[in-house]
Amino acid sequence: MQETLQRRLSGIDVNSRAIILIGLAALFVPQFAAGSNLDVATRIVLFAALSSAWNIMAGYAGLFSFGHAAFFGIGAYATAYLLAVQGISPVVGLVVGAIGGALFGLLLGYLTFRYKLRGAYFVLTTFAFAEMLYLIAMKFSPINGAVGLRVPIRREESWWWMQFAPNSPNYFYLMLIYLLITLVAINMLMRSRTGQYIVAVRDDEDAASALGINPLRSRLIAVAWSGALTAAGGTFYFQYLFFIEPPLAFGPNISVEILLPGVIGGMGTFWGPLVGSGLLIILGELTTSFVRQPPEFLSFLQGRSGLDLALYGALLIGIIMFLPRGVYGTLAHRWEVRRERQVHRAEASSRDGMKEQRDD
Amino acid sequence: MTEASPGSEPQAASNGPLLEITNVSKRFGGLLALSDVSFSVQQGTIHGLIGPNGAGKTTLFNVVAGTFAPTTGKVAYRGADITGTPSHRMASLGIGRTFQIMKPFGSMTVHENVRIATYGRTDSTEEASTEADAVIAMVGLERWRDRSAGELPTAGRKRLELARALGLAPNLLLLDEVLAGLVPAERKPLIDLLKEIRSTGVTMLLVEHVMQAVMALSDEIVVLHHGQMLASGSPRDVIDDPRVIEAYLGEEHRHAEG
Amino acid sequence: MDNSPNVAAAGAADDPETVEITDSGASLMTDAERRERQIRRVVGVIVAVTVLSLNFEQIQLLTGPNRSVLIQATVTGILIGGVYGLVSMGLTLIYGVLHIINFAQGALMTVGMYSAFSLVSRFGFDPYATVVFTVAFLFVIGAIVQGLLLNRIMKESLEKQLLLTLGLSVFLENVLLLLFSPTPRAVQLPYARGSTSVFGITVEWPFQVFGAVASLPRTIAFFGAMALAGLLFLLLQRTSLGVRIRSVADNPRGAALVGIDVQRTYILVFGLGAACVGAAGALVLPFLSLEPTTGESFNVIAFVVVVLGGMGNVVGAILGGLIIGLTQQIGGIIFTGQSNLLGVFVVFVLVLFLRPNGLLGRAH
Amino acid sequence: MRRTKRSTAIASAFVALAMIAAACGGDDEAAPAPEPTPAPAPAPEEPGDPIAIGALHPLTGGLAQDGIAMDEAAQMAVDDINAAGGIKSLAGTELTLISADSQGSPDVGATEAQRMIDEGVVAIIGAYQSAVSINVAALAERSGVPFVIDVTVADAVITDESRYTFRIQPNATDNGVFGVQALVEMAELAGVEISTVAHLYDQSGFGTSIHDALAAEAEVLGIEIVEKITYNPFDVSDLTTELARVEASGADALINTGYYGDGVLVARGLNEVRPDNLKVVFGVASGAFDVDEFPSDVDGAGEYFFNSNYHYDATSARVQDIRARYEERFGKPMRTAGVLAYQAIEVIAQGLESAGSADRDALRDGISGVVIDDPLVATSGPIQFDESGENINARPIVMQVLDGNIRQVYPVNFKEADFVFGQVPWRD
Repeated sequence: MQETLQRRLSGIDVNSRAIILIGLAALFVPQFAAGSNLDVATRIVLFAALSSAWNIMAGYAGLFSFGHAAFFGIGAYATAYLLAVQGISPVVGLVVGAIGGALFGLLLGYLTFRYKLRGAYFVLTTFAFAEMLYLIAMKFSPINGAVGLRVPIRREESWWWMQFAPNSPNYFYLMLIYLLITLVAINMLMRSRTGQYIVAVRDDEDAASALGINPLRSRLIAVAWSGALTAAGGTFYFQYLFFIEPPLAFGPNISVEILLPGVIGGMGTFWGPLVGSGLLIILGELTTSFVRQPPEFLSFLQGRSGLDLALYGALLIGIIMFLPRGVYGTLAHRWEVRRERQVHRAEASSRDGMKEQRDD
Repeated sequence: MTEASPGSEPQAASNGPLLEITNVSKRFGGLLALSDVSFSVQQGTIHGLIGPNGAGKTTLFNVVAGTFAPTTGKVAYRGADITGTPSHRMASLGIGRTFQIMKPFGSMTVHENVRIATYGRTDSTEEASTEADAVIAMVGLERWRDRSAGELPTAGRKRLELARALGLAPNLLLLDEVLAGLVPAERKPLIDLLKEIRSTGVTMLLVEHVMQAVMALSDEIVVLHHGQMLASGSPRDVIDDPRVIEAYLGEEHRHAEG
Repeated sequence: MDNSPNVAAAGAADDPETVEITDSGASLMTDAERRERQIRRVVGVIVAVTVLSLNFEQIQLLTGPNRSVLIQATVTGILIGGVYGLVSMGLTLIYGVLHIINFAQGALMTVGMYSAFSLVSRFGFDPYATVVFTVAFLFVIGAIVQGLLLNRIMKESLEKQLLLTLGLSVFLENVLLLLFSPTPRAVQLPYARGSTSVFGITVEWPFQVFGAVASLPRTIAFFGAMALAGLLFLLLQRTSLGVRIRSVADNPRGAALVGIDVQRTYILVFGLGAACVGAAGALVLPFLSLEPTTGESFNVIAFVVVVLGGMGNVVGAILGGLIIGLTQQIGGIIFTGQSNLLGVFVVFVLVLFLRPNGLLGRAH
Repeated sequence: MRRTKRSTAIASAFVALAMIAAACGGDDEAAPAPEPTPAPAPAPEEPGDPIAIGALHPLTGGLAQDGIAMDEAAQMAVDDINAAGGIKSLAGTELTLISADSQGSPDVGATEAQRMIDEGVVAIIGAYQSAVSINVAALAERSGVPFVIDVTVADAVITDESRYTFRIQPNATDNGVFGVQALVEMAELAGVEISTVAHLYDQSGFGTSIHDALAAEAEVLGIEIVEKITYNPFDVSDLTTELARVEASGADALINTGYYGDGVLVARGLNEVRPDNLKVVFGVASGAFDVDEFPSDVDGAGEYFFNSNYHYDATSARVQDIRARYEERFGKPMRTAGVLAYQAIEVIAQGLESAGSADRDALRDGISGVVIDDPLVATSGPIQFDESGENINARPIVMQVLDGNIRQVYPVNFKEADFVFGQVPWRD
């Protein structure tokens, strides 16, 4: 019995096993973190998922988006409109938002491919699209324009309405489900043939086309997945926050908040966004509480506005300067290099006649 | 993404040439890069395309490979017009190509690089892996199988270019200066490899600077000069053609022979 | 029989660098056809948008007694457009040579504004006299940023560099917040409402043009921006320093081969780019109120202007600035009820799609 | 110094727990509790542990200046109450303030509010930005923790279902409605005809909601809004064209709703465009026209500008005393936002007095029954909350820039100076 399980597990790839482990471990988080700490954990999980979704485009497909707020906002507003205006469950909003995000992704992906916008031009196009949605949302009366929409408060807890008592661990579990689904989806996509085509197109579009890969198709798949998963995050965020307004949905800050964990953790790595999200949010909490209660000799800093964000900016500069592959990316790369060197050495020694080593 | 293996396609016009280039011209802005080029490539042969720098070889190569469309003229493959077919469709027709500037997928291993190509031939990932290994063995990259493609030395990258194109099991192989940038000691095994590939029935169109290799390999040669066809025929005919010697070969030929 | 253009053409085609540009993948069109089609499409879109948005009331607005609004929008658009041009000049210079999208450009401008403000409020400087200092100060800051930070990641991807400047912008803005608090500041121009005599012509401020007004500080900012743009242009075109910068922009490896210190040129260029917003900061201070986030609002506009004018094109930046200034102002009265930035973004996206090298840009 | 150290709070919470445990243990074993009595618990004779109140404001970020001032004012209110003998109905139990930084962001705000609730605050004041307040209000409603809004005008913070959310200041609708009413009343008093207005306002939720209320009321009053122009206060650098539109519209009055920087642009731009038609410039909840620095920042270009806004009552002796002490203690003038934070703490203290208990639900009932007869902010009567938690007497008052000073001018009971109607600085 145990053997079978082991064999079954070994058939699952490393990432899937890690996802299962993380999922299991995370089930116990609410046991240890309550109240505001659980809130922090919830935010870590949410932004890990959002940034992972962003990573499909920016990391794996090489399409650096500086306007992911567009997808996020579409998801948030689809849910908000259906729930707050039409009284329809956020579960429906989730699906509608995800489809909307995917469709918007297809549009963006097609236009940028058609007009060959790369590098800086691609970055600026994504930014411009998010800004345009922001400006339109500000004046769009069906979604209450600049004033925004809020979640109608219910008296009872409900998964169907995605609403629970404040402080309920269910919010955490909701985000955890979102994260796990996102990770499984990304893992499946990137391990599939399609996923490898996406990476091939990123590495060299011409070479990939010469091997029969339709670069537009690969790109569109990546952008649609990224858009749909990010939009789903918008749904959960709205349910968690109870309120949405254009700056919270489409603002440039949202785009930056989505991309930073991926960049800090390591773009194009599976675990980078998770590591980055945990690191950024925990560091943010620490600097905030540091400024709130600095040690005695730094007490003049107490309550000085700007200090924590200045530290944050300096930290970002530092990480990009010294860990250009991101925290996880750099570690993973070092490990990879070391392993390759070992393989190399083993090969060299095996060629030197120590053949029995290989037979082990 | 790619269709069934080229072997399964009906051999349309099987007694005609495999590749037929008819009156191809290409204009970049006001400048004429190719002017009225026509020739054909027979199944199972190696066709060399030579000419001095700036003769239009690469332009012609790119027109054939579908990188861009000619301004006028037509490219036919197995009797079917493929002018301006997007390059990713070429692969499914059984046309593979290499790049002059090598383009490995730097984030993947050698095996994964080749597997991207063999994926197109089968639905099973395992089969694709096996096929990839066979190709890797053929080009002699076994030792590098699990190394990152970005780490390969130049000669290895050339072989990887070739391996990926072979991974498509092509009918026609378009080779863009596969020998350039190699030291003579590295050329020899690669030339042998190309001969071996020909022996499996693959047709090749070879753009090359290295004369020695072209002479040794080609069944037919086309010489381009200033975007126009200067001469064509067997290596002997071409090398004896006084216009070719005058326009192009003179120095380089002596150099190569010497 | 052969003629040399053919050689050149074939040569260009054989050069892999050049092939990249014309590498059109799937497309069957020639470049000329494509350009023509695109131009036709741009014109079509502009006409359609204009026709759709001009309902009767607005046509009346443009022709009736309210014509002065249109004139005012034009005057304001040109004046503010000059400032946009100045802010964008630095950005385009940095992009053109370093290929860095500098998100800290706005924050650097705020640094310039606060340094000018300090000189005015502490030492009683004339606001315009501070230009000399802010230009020098921002040049030094820019040079330090490039020398200490960006030069070390010049080989990294565009995104890494962009994010570093983003971090820098967060850092600078919050250091300003720490030093100056968020209280809005403003400086006074004591002579803003007097009259000026130039060549015997006396001008009363604010100056009246066809029923529109141009205030002294905005007029000074405009002409100051034009003068500085001219200086920068001369510097790039007529001096050996300019030759050095341009050669590094065209081909850093080649420049290094002929003995140009590329790293030092980068430092110089970032310094110059920062100095531009230093000047802009001092010039706009007399008519804006100042907070640590003031410069940031120019960031977005500057990106649009830079793309419109062609990335790396200094003259294009000025032209782009004027166009965006006018688009914003006139768009604001045509698209009533919409944010006047929406028109700017529509122009931005159209340019990105249809003329990504900008109005004056060349393929590079 | 200013804030209770977190560790101290945790330590005291532990001590409290230990004491409660000890007390319960003793009681329970000696005599099991009798059946619960419906009568209110008798006031304890000994003061208990300090009662914690949470203050959530943007202490960092662009709006930190007001946020910090509000936090300081709240601390001062707590100190004043303690100095006056604490909560009398709880035998002089003292108050303590737990401060938190929302960073101006709704999710951080919610996390911090949750943290304070975990730490045992009986009520929360805050939160300045509407997005943060809406979020905290939702949390407060669902957690059953009273939330007293010091500053946030957005209507949406309070809904018909609100039970635990209270607001002292007028909301956006009241600001818009009473603002345009005041304009009409003052015009009548001055004998100046105002029949058309142009509204120039910030495009965000703040300006939009005020515009909607103002426009509806203007229609009722028979005033025509001949031009409405929006702008983004965060990226606007020139309003000349917008002001040219105001001139072209021929409006009698210009109403402006916005923040500081854009208010400065309005004043300067008006003195350049010099619209002949305008008889009066009237702010409705303008963030500039009633700020002390405004007249000198625009160098006289703001003279005669009105602003209808929620404001501290400068005529109240108590306000004068508090502002003087604040300025002495913190070295800067106390602005309306600070006075409102002080007022919010007073409301909670009053609620505690009448509840006679630090229980959150009892406190909610206490606050909803509060009547404060001598409010620090200008209102039309005592501070009293309706069912949903809005202050029924919340009113904006009108201030005017006169000789470079901000003066309260209307209604008469708040009058510091007589208003001058029908004047603009560019026409002498």
